[in-house]
Amino acid sequence: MGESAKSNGMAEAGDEGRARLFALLGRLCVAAPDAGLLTALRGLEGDATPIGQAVAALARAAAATDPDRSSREYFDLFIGVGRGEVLPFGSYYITGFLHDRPLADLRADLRRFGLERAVGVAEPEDHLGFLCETYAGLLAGEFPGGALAAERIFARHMAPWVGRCFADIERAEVARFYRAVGALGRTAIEIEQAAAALPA
Amino acid sequence: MRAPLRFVLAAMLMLAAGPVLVVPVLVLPVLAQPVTDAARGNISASEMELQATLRGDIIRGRITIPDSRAANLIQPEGREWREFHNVTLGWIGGIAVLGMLALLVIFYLARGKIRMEGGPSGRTIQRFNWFERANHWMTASTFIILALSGLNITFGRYLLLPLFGPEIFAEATQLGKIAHNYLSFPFALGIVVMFLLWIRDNIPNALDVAWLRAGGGIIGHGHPPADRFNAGQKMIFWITVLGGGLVAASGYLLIFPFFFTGMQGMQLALIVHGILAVLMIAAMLGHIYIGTIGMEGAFDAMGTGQVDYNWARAHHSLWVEKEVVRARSTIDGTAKPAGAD
Amino acid sequence: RQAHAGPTNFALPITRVKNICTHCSVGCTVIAEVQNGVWVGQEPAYESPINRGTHCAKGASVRELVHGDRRIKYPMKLVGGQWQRMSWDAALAEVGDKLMAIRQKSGPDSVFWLGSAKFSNEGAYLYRKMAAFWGTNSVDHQARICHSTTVAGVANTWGYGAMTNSYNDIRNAKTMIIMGGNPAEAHPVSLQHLLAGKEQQNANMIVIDPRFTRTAAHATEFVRIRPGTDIPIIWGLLYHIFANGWEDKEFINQRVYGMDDIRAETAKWTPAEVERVAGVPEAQMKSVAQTFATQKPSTLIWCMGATQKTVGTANVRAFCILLLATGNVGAAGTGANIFRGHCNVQGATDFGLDVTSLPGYYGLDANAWRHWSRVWDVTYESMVARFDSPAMMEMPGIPTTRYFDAVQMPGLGARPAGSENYVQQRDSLKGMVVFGHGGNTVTRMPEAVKGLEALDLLVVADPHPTTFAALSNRRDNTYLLPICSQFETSGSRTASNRSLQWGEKVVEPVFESKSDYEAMYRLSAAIDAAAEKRSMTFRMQAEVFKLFEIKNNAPTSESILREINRGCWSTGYTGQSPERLRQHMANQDKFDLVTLRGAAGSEVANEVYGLPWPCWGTPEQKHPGTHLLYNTSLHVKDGGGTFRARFGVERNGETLLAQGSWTKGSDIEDGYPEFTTAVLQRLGWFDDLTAEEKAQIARQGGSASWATDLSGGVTRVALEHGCIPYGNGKARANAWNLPDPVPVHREPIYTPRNDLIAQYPTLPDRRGFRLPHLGQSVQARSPQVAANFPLILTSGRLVEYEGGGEETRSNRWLAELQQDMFIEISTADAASRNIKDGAWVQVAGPEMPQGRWIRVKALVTDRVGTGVAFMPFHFAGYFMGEDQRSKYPPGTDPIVLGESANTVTTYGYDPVTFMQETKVTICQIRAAV
Amino acid sequence: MARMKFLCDADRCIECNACVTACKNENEVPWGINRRRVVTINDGRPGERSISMACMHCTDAPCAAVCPTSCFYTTADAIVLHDKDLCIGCGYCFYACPFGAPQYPRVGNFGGRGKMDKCTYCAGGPQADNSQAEYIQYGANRIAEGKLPLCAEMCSTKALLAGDGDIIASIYRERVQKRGYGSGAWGWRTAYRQDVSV
Ligand SMILES: Nc1nc2c(c(=O)[nH]1)N[C@H]1C(S)=C(S)[C@@H](COP(=O)(O)OP(=O)(O)OC[C@H]3O[C@@H](n4cnc5c(=O)[nH]c(N)nc54)[C@H](O)[C@@H]3O)O[C@H]1N2
Ligand SMILES: Nc1nc2c(c(=O)[nH]1)N[C@H]1C(S)=C(S)[C@@H](COP(=O)(O)OP(=O)(O)OC[C@H]3O[C@@H](n4cnc5c(=O)[nH]c(N)nc54)[C@H](O)[C@@H]3O)O[C@H]1N2
Ligand code: HEM
Ligand code: HEM
Ligand code: SF4
Ligand code: SF4
Ligand code: SF4
Ligand code: SF4
Ligand code: SF4
Ligand SMILES: [Mo]
Repeated sequence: MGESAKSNGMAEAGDEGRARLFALLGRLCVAAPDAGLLTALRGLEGDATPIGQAVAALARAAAATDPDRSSREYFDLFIGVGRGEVLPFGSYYITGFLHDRPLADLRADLRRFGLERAVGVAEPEDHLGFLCETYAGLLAGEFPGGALAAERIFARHMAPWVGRCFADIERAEVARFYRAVGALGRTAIEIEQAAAALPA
Repeated sequence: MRAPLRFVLAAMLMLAAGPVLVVPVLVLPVLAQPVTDAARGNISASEMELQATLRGDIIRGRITIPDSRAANLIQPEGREWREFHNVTLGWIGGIAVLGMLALLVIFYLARGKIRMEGGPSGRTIQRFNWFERANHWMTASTFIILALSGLNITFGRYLLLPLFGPEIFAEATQLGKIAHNYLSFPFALGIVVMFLLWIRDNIPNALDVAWLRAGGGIIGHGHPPADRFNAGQKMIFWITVLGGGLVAASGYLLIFPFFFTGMQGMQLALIVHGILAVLMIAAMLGHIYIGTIGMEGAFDAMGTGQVDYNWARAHHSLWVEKEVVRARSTIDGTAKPAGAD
Repeated sequence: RQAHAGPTNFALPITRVKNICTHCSVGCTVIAEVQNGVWVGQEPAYESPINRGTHCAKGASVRELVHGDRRIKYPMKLVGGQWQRMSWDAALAEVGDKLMAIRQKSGPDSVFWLGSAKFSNEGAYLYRKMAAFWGTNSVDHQARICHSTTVAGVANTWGYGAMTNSYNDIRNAKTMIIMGGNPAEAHPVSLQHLLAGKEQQNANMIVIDPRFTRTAAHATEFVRIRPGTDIPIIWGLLYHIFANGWEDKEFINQRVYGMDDIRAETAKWTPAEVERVAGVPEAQMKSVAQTFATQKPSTLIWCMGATQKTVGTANVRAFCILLLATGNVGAAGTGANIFRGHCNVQGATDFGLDVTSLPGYYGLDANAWRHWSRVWDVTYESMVARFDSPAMMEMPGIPTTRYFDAVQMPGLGARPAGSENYVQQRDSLKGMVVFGHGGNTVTRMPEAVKGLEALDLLVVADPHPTTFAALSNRRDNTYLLPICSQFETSGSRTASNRSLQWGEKVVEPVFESKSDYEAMYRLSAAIDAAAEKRSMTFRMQAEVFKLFEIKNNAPTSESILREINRGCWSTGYTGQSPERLRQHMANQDKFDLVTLRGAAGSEVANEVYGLPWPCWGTPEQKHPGTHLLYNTSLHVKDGGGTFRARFGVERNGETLLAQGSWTKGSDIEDGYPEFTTAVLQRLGWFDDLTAEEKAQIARQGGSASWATDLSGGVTRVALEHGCIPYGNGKARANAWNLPDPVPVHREPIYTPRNDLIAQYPTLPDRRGFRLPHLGQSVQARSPQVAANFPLILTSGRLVEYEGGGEETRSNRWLAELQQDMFIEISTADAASRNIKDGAWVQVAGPEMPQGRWIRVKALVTDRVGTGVAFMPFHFAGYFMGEDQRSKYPPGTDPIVLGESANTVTTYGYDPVTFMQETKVTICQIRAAV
Repeated sequence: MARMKFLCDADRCIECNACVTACKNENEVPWGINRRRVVTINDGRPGERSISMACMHCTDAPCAAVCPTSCFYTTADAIVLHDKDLCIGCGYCFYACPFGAPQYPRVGNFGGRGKMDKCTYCAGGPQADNSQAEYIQYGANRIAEGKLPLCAEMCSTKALLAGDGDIIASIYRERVQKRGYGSGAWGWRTAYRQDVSV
């Protein structure tokens, strides 16, 4: 973890904090927040760092929504009837097609690290939420593979598109609460990317 | 039936290799009808291409995508354009620019700087106001960048590429292209403003004939009378306005590719743009020469806007007279800044 | 977004999976490169003897079917005009409930089951079986609007309704006539064989078509005809053939019944009359006739230009008769090369996805039902109980060309006295379940909209929402079920040449899409649940799926194919086990390009690629399949055959059995009837049956025909004696059971040649398929409207798009190539209307609402002759000027939308099959205002 | 070394657009860029012929001759490629190309064009063979994989021939001899200053 990342308020908490952040992002991208989560989010406080600011904004956004509204928002944003406003899939962002080569690559890496998608999930593994959760799990050491795996997943399967996708969420027409999620995600990715770019 | 056709084809192939000028004359009548393979209604690709090349026609068909340019199957005039760009323009540009430079050097060596007769008087007279000057310099500076970036497109690969290597050269050319595209706007604006500001004083008249006959005083020593602009300057004006206008017009066709015209139009626009540009560059080299090292006192007109009285008298006797009259009336009448008209 | 994937990562292992292109009937093999369950690349399939690595635009783009973002991902329904997502379970529960409500109130016949030629064989068979267990014959698919008239006409002539030879075999032809087909666009890879044949044999390639098509551009001779005059042309050709003695007298004597009746009819078609009616001059007619009859082998290739007609069946019959008269059936390079439509329209037809038949063309009579009840291991009586009445069980259902009429007309219960406007069943249609079918591909769309809006329930099970979802103003009770493509499941499909090809699953179904098998399996369960809720004893799932192996909530395709093998004796679908088909796919490179035979010494030695049916006997008997139908020069065990003896043994004292013609090595050296146990007994061959076979026959009641004998013994014994089980009969030039036993010319319903109506009227009004069928009463309108609609309108295909086009117009590679709906108009007609190439124009037809027009682009071209216009039918999404994009579930709308040709097409049905008339109507075109 | 060429046998080409689509599929070419296209001449009239056209990889390539940044290069197989990193999108190659091969994405200001794109003969670009970077800019490098251009491999009627110029010319010549006619090799005169004589 490099200097600039530190000063951005992200790594104060070290890998653990990052893990928690990505777990949260993952959770919010996999499904809409329930009442409990919203309450917890409202209680968050942020410092003056970009991340802190984004967290504070998220807390405010959580205060301004309720489970019903946020779940409708989630649906319109990610699922939609035919499709949501954002298609949160790596393959789509990278190639313009769903289920394309980047997914094959990702699956190879996941398999290498012994990771698998939960049964009954119809969405492919290059889903934004799945990747964030995976990354979080790797950072936290919950999943096998360790730091090396985390680095690889981030560099190869997230860095090329996740930032753009969060930015799209931030800008999405239907997004209210998720605007803040998008902003937090985008900030987190920018910092991770800056950190990754630093010499080890 | 096919055998004689093949003979014709062979003959044409040989002819094609012959002198370019002779071929069309000889072959066109024979080819007036599309030659078909009568047995199967076939068209011979080779024959069609050859005809198209000779006539400068496009072989065009139907295509399902909306891009109508894609319906051109073979456009032999691309070859002519290549010839123009790589050979003709090179020569014209080279001769015009280098030739002009050479002329100026010779002239300078032969004639040296044209001095003000009797030296500066110390008294000045306002020749161009700030607006005129600002506009001139906007036009002039953008012209120079346009010219350099333009010349780079034509000649850079021969002159600069070997010096700097492909990456740096491409980077520079890319910047040059961006500059060329964007600076075209202030340049074109400048041309328009110049036109509006100075058209009144640049209508050719009888004086110009006399002035020209006298060689403008550059060759000899006497100064033929001239109004605000002498015939030489009028020429620069008209070269700037007309040439610049056409260069700009053709340039805009190029900036918005295929928006206004098709492939042939684009090629023509580039031909016009290229030739006029290099000719203008040559003319401007001359202008710049006179405006700077060529003639003592000239630069001030565009520098400070104040020219020496002696210089003005020598070159623009009629104008000076009028200015003097006007200056008096201005002092008499309501205050009106000099040269504001 | 950047559109770049990066190259295939060669570090990851690549699996090559073979499947079959899901677009047309050519059946090109697709090789998918798969990594980690992702379809990463498509490579040429050089091994396939059919396509040898190649594709057309559609085949080259199939990877997109699995990758595109416009497929439906989740089930959904319309609620108050808005689409809502739901789970499969919830969707199926509601659908099951609504189906049972309709069943309870109006009876099983009030649900229309529209199936698909995109199904695998197994899917098609399963769907037919489900409809049977639901208790209706109103189950149909694209063949109705495609080659139903071919099937009827050809089967009524010589036995089977199928292409007699193969694409590859056309390489042997010396003369080919392509009449009413444009394979360069519709079957592009077939042109590889046609053009190679043309080049290598220096063959004559004659195109007879109203349009100068992409195919015609490669012809040696192009004959431009007025649309709808195929019979005059064929009879005109036969006029010259008979007049000059070019017919094949020996062939006719041995193998054809009733040719003299044809002579009499063709005598009327003098060169002058042909020119008057069809517009072709005598010299050209004569030279084509001579070429076809004397430069043999000759083949006749046809497609929709012949079939989609009020005289479709008659057209097809005339074509067959031309082949028979010149002796061009049953040998290499000859034959009726009927280019079929969708990738599996042949298989779906074979499996009775049809209102008149059970799988294998068994028909609907009690014998047929008994046969299939035995195969399905249920009692005949239990099947009867599923229908409204035994009569309904044997009554052909409502065809897809008329479903909307059946919605709008009352049933018997509410029949107005004396009116013919009723559906001959308890109640009108109330519910419709559509698997894999477009909604813009049936004529008279303004009527279809009304019908759709009147339905109580509409279920669309498809990878795409289809026009059905967007066309009408329905607001509720409309369900979309996401089905995966055939690349996401496995199964066999039968190409046009009757070869079966096995497609392996390339990737798992994307998102929540399910295979047809799973959807049907779970829908059956949902129906059962709804029945249970209503305390009805009616059940489906346990019975329908009784004999199948169920894995992951779906029957396996292998087990379905095995049931097909057990039951489809009539068509020889018994030898093609999943194992044998897989073996063929694995050994594709061993088959000869022209004969399609497996190389000596290989695993598939002497077998024909894809075991084209009939492939007699059990898989273990290793019949090689039948490359060329009715080919007497081979032993039946080697794929030889005769014309079927399916119409009896004699008529009016004349024999219907072949005379002096038999297959090589036959123990009976003459014609013979169909084999039954009785025939075996008469021949003294009964004891050739094994004890086991006899036992099975005894279980079936002691007697059986070759087609109903589940032991296969009758077939086996016949083959052992070198005889074909279906008998050795004559082909019928006169098919006495059809409305026109000898085909006669009948003017199209709407025609600009009203001067010909009196002499060549269409058929009088009548009834059929439970519905009124108007003929002359509609044709009477023609003279009244002709002045307002002076142009003949025909329709057809573009190479880039398939069918209704919802799949292909959603594919960005294909959509880019055809971005606007257009109409082809001749330079003369355009000039007189002041229409420029590429300009917008308006088109109207005589049955469109007054003052309404469709808006399309003009393509000014001499492909069409003066007085004729052509529209592709692949577009939808605009309806008489209304943009319907917003009606699609968001994000699933096809990239390219356009007006549908079928908004303009009009009334007109073939009397035998209710085939729609898409190829000849009238219209007006004007510059757009 | 082989001299790679394209030859479209117009007597076989049926405008099925497989070549066009295969190219899109293989190289993930975006909407609006058509490295290959099919042109039909004499549409609707006897003598109608369709010709599939892409970059012909000319001898003495005009595009290369006029490029202000000299970004073209010719491979050992005589495939004409260009370096997008050096291209300034001036369009000169398009004006000079006799076949309309160069294509431009519409990007940036005015009618501004991005980097020129054209048929690479499925041979990628200047980067390392089959690298991600190469694919992103140029598409597949089938040549490095030992394969031929996919457009030709997938051509429905085998009208489009790709490979060593001498070999495809002899295949074509054989066909013409066999069938007794042929409209010739479209573009060969212009691209290679050569004709396939029979
Ligand atoms: N690209 C593509 N290929 C397809 C399909 C597709 O949708 N797109 N669909 C598949 C299907 S389902 C089918 S059935 C086949 C159909 O394949 P085809 O039948 O070959 O295709 P069409 O274009 O419908 O029509 C064929 C020709 O009939 C001509 N025609 C019109 N009226 C008459 C007439 O009165 N007499 C004669 N002799 N000709 C007439 C038309 O001018 C047209 O050229 O294509 C299959 N292949
Ligand atoms: N005017 C006019 N009309 C015509 C014709 C004409 O020539 N002129 N031709 C007619 C002919 S011949 C035909 S065949 C029809 C064709 O018309 P349709 O069959 O209506 O056309 P398609 O769009 O091909 O419909 C096939 C549907 O199946 C879906 N599908 C694909 N694979 C699967 C699968 O595995 N399972 C399921 N469940 N669905 C799948 C596709 O998404 C698509 O929606 O059009 C007819 N209409
Ligand atoms: C460094 C370059 C230049 C210098 C030093 C220069 C200098 C001058 C001077 C001194 C004058 C005033 C002459 C007078 O007093 O009448 C003048 C006028 C003028 N200049 Fe320039 N100039 C330059 C470039 C240009 C360029 C590039 C253009 C046009 C594209 C241009 C167009 C004109 C015109 C139209 C006039 C007015 C007519 C005339 O005086 O000839 N100048 N310039
Ligand atoms: C309004 C003004 C102008 C516009 C819009 C314009 C635009 C262009 C464009 C679009 C090109 C094509 C190359 C490229 O895309 O970069 C071009 C080329 C060129 N321009 Fe300009 N230009 C303008 C003025 C000038 C002027 C004033 C000059 C010279 C004094 C000039 C000299 C050239 C030259 C030499 C070329 C290269 C021609 C060739 O190599 O064929 N341009 N210009
Ligand atoms: S659409 Fe037909 S011809 Fe084209 S690739 Fe598919 S199967 Fe082959
Ligand atoms: S076809 Fe055009 S782009 Fe290709 S090498 Fe020739 S000139 Fe260059
Ligand atoms: S567009 Fe690019 S490749 Fe073409 S000439 Fe200009 S710089 Fe060269
Ligand atoms: S060679 Fe490759 S890049 Fe060129 S047109 Fe063919 S497929 Fe496209
Ligand atoms: S794939 Fe072949 S036949 Fe089809 S358009 Fe291309 S070159 Fe012509
Ligand atoms: Mo069809």
